[in-house]
Amino acid sequence: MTMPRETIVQAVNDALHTEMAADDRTLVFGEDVARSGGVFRATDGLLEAFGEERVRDTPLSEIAIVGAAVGLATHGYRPVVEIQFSGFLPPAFDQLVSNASRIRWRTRGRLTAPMVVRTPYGAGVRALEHHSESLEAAYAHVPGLKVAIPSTPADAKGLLTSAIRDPDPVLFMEPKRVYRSFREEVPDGEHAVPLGEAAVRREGADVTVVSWGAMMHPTLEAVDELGVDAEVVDLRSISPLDRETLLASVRKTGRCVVVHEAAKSGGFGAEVAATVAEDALLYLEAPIRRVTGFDVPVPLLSMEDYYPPQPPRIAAAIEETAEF
Amino acid sequence: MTMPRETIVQAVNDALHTEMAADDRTLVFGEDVARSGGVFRATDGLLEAFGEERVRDTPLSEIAIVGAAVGLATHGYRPVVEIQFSGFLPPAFDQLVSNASRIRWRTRGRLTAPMVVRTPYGAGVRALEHHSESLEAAYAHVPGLKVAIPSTPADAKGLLTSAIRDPDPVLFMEPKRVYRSFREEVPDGEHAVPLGEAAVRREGADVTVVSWGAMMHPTLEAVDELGVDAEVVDLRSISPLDRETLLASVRKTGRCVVVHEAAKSGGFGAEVAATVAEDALLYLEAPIRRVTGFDVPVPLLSMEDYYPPQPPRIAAAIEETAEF
Amino acid sequence: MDGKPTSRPSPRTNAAAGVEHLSQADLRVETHQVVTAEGTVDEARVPDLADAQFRDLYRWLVLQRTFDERATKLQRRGQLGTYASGRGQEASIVGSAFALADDDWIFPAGREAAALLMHGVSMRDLLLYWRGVEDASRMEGANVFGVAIAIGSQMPMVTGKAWGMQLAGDDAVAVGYFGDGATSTGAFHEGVNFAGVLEVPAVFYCQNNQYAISLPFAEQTGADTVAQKALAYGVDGIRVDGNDVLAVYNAVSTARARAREGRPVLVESVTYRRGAHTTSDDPTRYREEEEVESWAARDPLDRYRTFLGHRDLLDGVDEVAVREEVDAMFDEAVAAADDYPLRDVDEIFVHLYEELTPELARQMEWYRDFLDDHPEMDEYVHQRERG
Amino acid sequence: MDGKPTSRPSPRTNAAAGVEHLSQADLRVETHQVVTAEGTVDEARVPDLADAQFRDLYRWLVLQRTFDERATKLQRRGQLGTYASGRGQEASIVGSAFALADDDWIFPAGREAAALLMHGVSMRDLLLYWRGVEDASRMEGANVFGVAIAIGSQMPMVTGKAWGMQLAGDDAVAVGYFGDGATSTGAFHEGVNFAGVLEVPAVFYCQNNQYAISLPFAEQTGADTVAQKALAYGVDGIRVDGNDVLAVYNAVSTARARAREGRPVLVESVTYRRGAHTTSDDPTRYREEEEVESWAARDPLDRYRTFLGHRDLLDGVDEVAVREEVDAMFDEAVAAADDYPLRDVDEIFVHLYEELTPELARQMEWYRDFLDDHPEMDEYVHQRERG
Ligand SMILES: Cc1ncc(C[n+]2csc(CCOP(=O)(O)OP(=O)(O)O)c2C)c(N)n1
Ligand SMILES: Cc1ncc(C[n+]2csc(CCOP(=O)(O)OP(=O)(O)O)c2C)c(N)n1
Ligand SMILES: [Mg+2]
Ligand SMILES: [Mg+2]
Repeated sequence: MTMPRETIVQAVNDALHTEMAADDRTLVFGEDVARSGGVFRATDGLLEAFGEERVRDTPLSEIAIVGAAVGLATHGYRPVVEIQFSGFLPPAFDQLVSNASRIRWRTRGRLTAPMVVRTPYGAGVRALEHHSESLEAAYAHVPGLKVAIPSTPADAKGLLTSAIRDPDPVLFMEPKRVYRSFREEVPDGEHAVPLGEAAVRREGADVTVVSWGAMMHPTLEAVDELGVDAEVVDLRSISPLDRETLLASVRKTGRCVVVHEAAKSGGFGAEVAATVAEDALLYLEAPIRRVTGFDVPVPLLSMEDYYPPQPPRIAAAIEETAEF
Repeated sequence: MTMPRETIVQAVNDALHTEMAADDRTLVFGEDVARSGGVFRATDGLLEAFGEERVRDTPLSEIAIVGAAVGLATHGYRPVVEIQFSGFLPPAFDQLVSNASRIRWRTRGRLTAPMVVRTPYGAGVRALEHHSESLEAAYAHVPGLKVAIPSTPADAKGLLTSAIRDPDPVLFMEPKRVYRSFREEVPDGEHAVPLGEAAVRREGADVTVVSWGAMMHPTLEAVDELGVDAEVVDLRSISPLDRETLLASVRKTGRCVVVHEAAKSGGFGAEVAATVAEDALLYLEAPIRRVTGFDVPVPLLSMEDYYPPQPPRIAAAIEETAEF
Repeated sequence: MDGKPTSRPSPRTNAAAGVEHLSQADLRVETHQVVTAEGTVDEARVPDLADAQFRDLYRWLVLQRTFDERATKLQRRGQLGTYASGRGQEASIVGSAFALADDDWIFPAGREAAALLMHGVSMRDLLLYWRGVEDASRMEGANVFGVAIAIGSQMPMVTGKAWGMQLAGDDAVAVGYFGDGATSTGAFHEGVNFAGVLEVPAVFYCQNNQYAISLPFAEQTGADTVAQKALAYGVDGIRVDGNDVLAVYNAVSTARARAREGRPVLVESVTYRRGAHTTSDDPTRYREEEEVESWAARDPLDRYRTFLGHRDLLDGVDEVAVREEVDAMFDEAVAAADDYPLRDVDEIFVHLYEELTPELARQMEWYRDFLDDHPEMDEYVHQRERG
Repeated sequence: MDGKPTSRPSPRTNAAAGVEHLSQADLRVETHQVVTAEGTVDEARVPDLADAQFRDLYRWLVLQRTFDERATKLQRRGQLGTYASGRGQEASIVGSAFALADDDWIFPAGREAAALLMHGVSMRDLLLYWRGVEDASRMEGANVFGVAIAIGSQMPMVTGKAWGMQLAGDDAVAVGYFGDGATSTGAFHEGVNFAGVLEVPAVFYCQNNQYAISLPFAEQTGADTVAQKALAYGVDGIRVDGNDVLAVYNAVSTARARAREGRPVLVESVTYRRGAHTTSDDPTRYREEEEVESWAARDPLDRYRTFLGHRDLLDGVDEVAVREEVDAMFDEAVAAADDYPLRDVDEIFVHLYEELTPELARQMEWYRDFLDDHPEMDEYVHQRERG
């Protein structure tokens, strides 16, 4: 198997090409995805390869994009739609909550919504307001909706492939901060990474550090610079959450730090901490620390870098926890 | 001071009457709130008392209701809008996330959005689909938006009063399950209960039980029937969260159970547990248990009662935690 | 010479010369009718149906009315949850569904009992739906979506479904049912606009029953009609007298034929909700009895009976006989609903994903055990109705 | 006799007799013009402005163009964040704002530099906004909201603001600026519809620049014009040649005058975005150079210069002189922006609520200390631009 070296955004593009070729029920639509190939070029070349019937630009209508995907999915298609930035997903929140996540439930499986909503999330690209959001915790709280967030090119391809093949709706949040920041080998052709399985990025004995998506990178940077024997868990899917891997790691290390970019209060780090506090409490030797964005909107670009966890903040929390 | 005995929905109505009389910048609008006085009669009599300029029925437009409230609020008014059921708030999620919660931030305080979105939430009234939701965790995760949830008539009046007077936007979620299920004395005239202050409903030494809104009632029922010396904390506001009261109680009892109606994964119970696991871990003598709705949509009425925490489930969790 | 721009005139307080504006005052919106309220029949417009079909239309009208009456009573006796009746809208409901084919997909809004039954839903399942039994909401055997309780939220799905039908080459259309209130939602707007761009076989069928709970149509929108909203999307609009079943049949037939060619249509059926919004509503709080009576005088069943008389078709559709038949069907459906098997608690877990997630499986197993160990849960858990 | 309804005819495949439909094909939408693309002036329509004002209009046009050019260059040099230029839309931007009063409230969409400057925003603050300095987004001294980056989301706020202005008895209007793309959002629909019901002093001003990033207007909606969307709300619609500054001034003046009387108006200004969507966009991916050139031939500055020549007003508005002046203003604004004080990290905490919540205060204090103790944070935190 050849292993081309790809960035995350190339890996997304690769998965789309591969899955569209493999299953002609797969459709791609959204704002600027066809002619222009997406504002981040994630859908580049799809129009040329698969034609106007399967790759479409849509009006500026997030409600219609997500809602139409549900309708198409119930008719045997596999829509993979793009919401240009996750900051523009809230208008479609109702379609996710009231339709996509419930159509199977409402009809007891007679109608189903195998569909993917792809959206770049997070800060770090010096963009305008509403272009830096990380609201994954709100979406992961919606029963019936799966939420996957890759941190590497290979996982971007593998998780997106699984999301497309999944019989239920998946929100696929892409870490645009690292869309192009590095390349790695990505399996050629079809490549699936199961949803709901975390990856252990570093094995270690002293402290478990949990993160996902864009924050994996500063997290690994911090771990690699510290002299701490940390185990680093990349959740990859936050819904379903891989409790087993998380709990096994914390039971081993007895310490846990969670890192995410979203605001702290009510962020998904709370679910991670609560899971540990419920099912691995007796193993804990230190408080569970959360290293997160602050409880404010992401600042515009002049102050943007102050917002997310940077390696020094992560390192400090890991050190304190390990030494506690 | 006379203390009329009121139900929760009467107390809401009382607060609206009192605050509209006290401040003529206060406006009430929403679907069916004027002529018909609201589907739950929460706005009964306001049209007659304050006239069409200040009390208005609106089109079936949740986006417009919330968005117009922001516009009015920036012009010196104090809109108190009703979203008929919290299941119909998701269409307006974007107005909350992108406008209401950020207008002060975006303009560095030049424009502000003192406004209240009232909405009945939760199951238990044998209603149709989308009439039973408890998505408070998603809203509490939005920086800039406060979220208050009363459990008693006096608090319903007091917290709504504070919400109306608050210089920033407040989502006020009303426990419709207990809208009319009991009466209690409610202070006559103006009555404010500060946002961000929890109430200790029972003092106890052995275990802290945390809840809010509708679930306070089965929680108290469970506690009162058990032979456990439990301390019961009613959060009242989940954003801002009263960390002090919560942590002080857990530091005292060393045990914590959280009860809420929403789905477990990503519910606000996670934030409560995470707060404790971060800042009171060393005091914990037992795992933090969450007693919650299951990770599914609220079933329609034939199975509805299986969904929320009922006293036996709550009692079992408290007992196990206390005896751990 | 100073190049810096500075001045701005004080604003004009009147219209400038020659600025024409587009106003609904200049719009002529016809309302299609076959039989006038007074009973005059426009023969040229009478659809080309067989006598048996004309008679059947009447039976469906009676069925809708009877079903609504019986369901409302059942609710009052505590044997149904909240129920939304179509009283007054029978022609609008029946005439529209009569124009559809079984292969079409219907997205219901709630009041269209006869439309769903005509489309293949069983009466038992419809009752079970109103009893809050999801298990019956499969709408098995019929191309019918779940009821859109979140008003307007179905519209983008209608568009998506129609798009799918077009891609699949189906010879059928997707039909969204909704009320005047739904037209004010963002979902309606985005859904219809997108359908107009895609040119998919979608019919957006609005029953303008003059109210959204307590809000009269005049306050729902500044537009005089729903039909004219079609112009915002470049799709065709049709307005029809919703109390004239033949007119509705014509309108929806026409809309359906156009939609099949990839021209989505917005149909406004002008009618009136004569009953309460639902069984939880008290309409005396917001409207006058005279108004209700004025619409009773435009009763769709009476109107159609006039037509049948006019055509000498009244024999064989004796209302009493039809009602008896429908009553019997209803009794049977209630009995079947009562016999519907009780499901156990697994039901609330197993239908969310194709495969239970580990956490859901854990919750389900825990709950099963808990219920076994805690018979006192029965005090709190009422499967209030069978089914 | 069987009373049970059963049959349903096979559906018709053609239109029924007499079913009239409302179609945009029957709609005549005028486009208001004062000066044609060929330079012919309709004297009767020329607004009644003083010569100084006619000249000033030209200066504003040059200002918008120059500002866009300079800001784009500044961005390329890394001294501005993403920037959205109004190139090609100068008449549409300037003519509209020229018709407003300082007391009016403007809700900007992004490209309207000259409108904001005319309305009182300082050039320094505008630059700082594009540098991502929230502190300057107060739009101090001007009745201007924050820029609606979430497309369409401002519309319900426009309605609410107009409602507030009406309640307060202000003699002014709220004006929403937005593009053709925004008209497809649910927020647009709900906002304008509600304004139509409330009858508030709102002007919805759409610059139809033919594209929403890569999407041409023909695929944004099936409607031939934006103006006709007004009919969906029962409000008036005005369509105007957006490259004809006098026509735009007339149209918005008229809309404003109507809005003041409680008749909201939707104005469509037909123009063209000649540059890239923003500095991050490459328009060659989705449109042909010929199209861009065809609109260059309809240049709004050229058109207005023709008018000025026609009126003998060209003296005193030498384009080179105006450009120099604007360049000087721009240089000054950049210098002022560069001098804008650096804020410390408190800024990101203290503006969310009137009073810091205890948790936010805790986070802020912790962060202050952390930054003090961790100078290595500087490697990660770049206040990339001054301000
Ligand atoms: C999005 C949403 N908002 C509010 C409601 C509450 N509600 C239920 S029915 C209704 C009125 C619907 O009016 P209309 O669309 O005209 O349908 P009708 O009931 O008249 O058939 C309202 C406001 C809802 N179900 N969904
Ligand atoms: C709700 C939302 N969806 C998507 C985007 C991304 N986006 C930014 S500008 C734009 C196109 C806007 O087109 P239009 O409204 O015509 O304004 P124009 O840029 O042409 O002035 C899009 C899709 C956004 N900002 N907001
Ligand atoms: Mg209605
Ligand atoms: Mg545009």
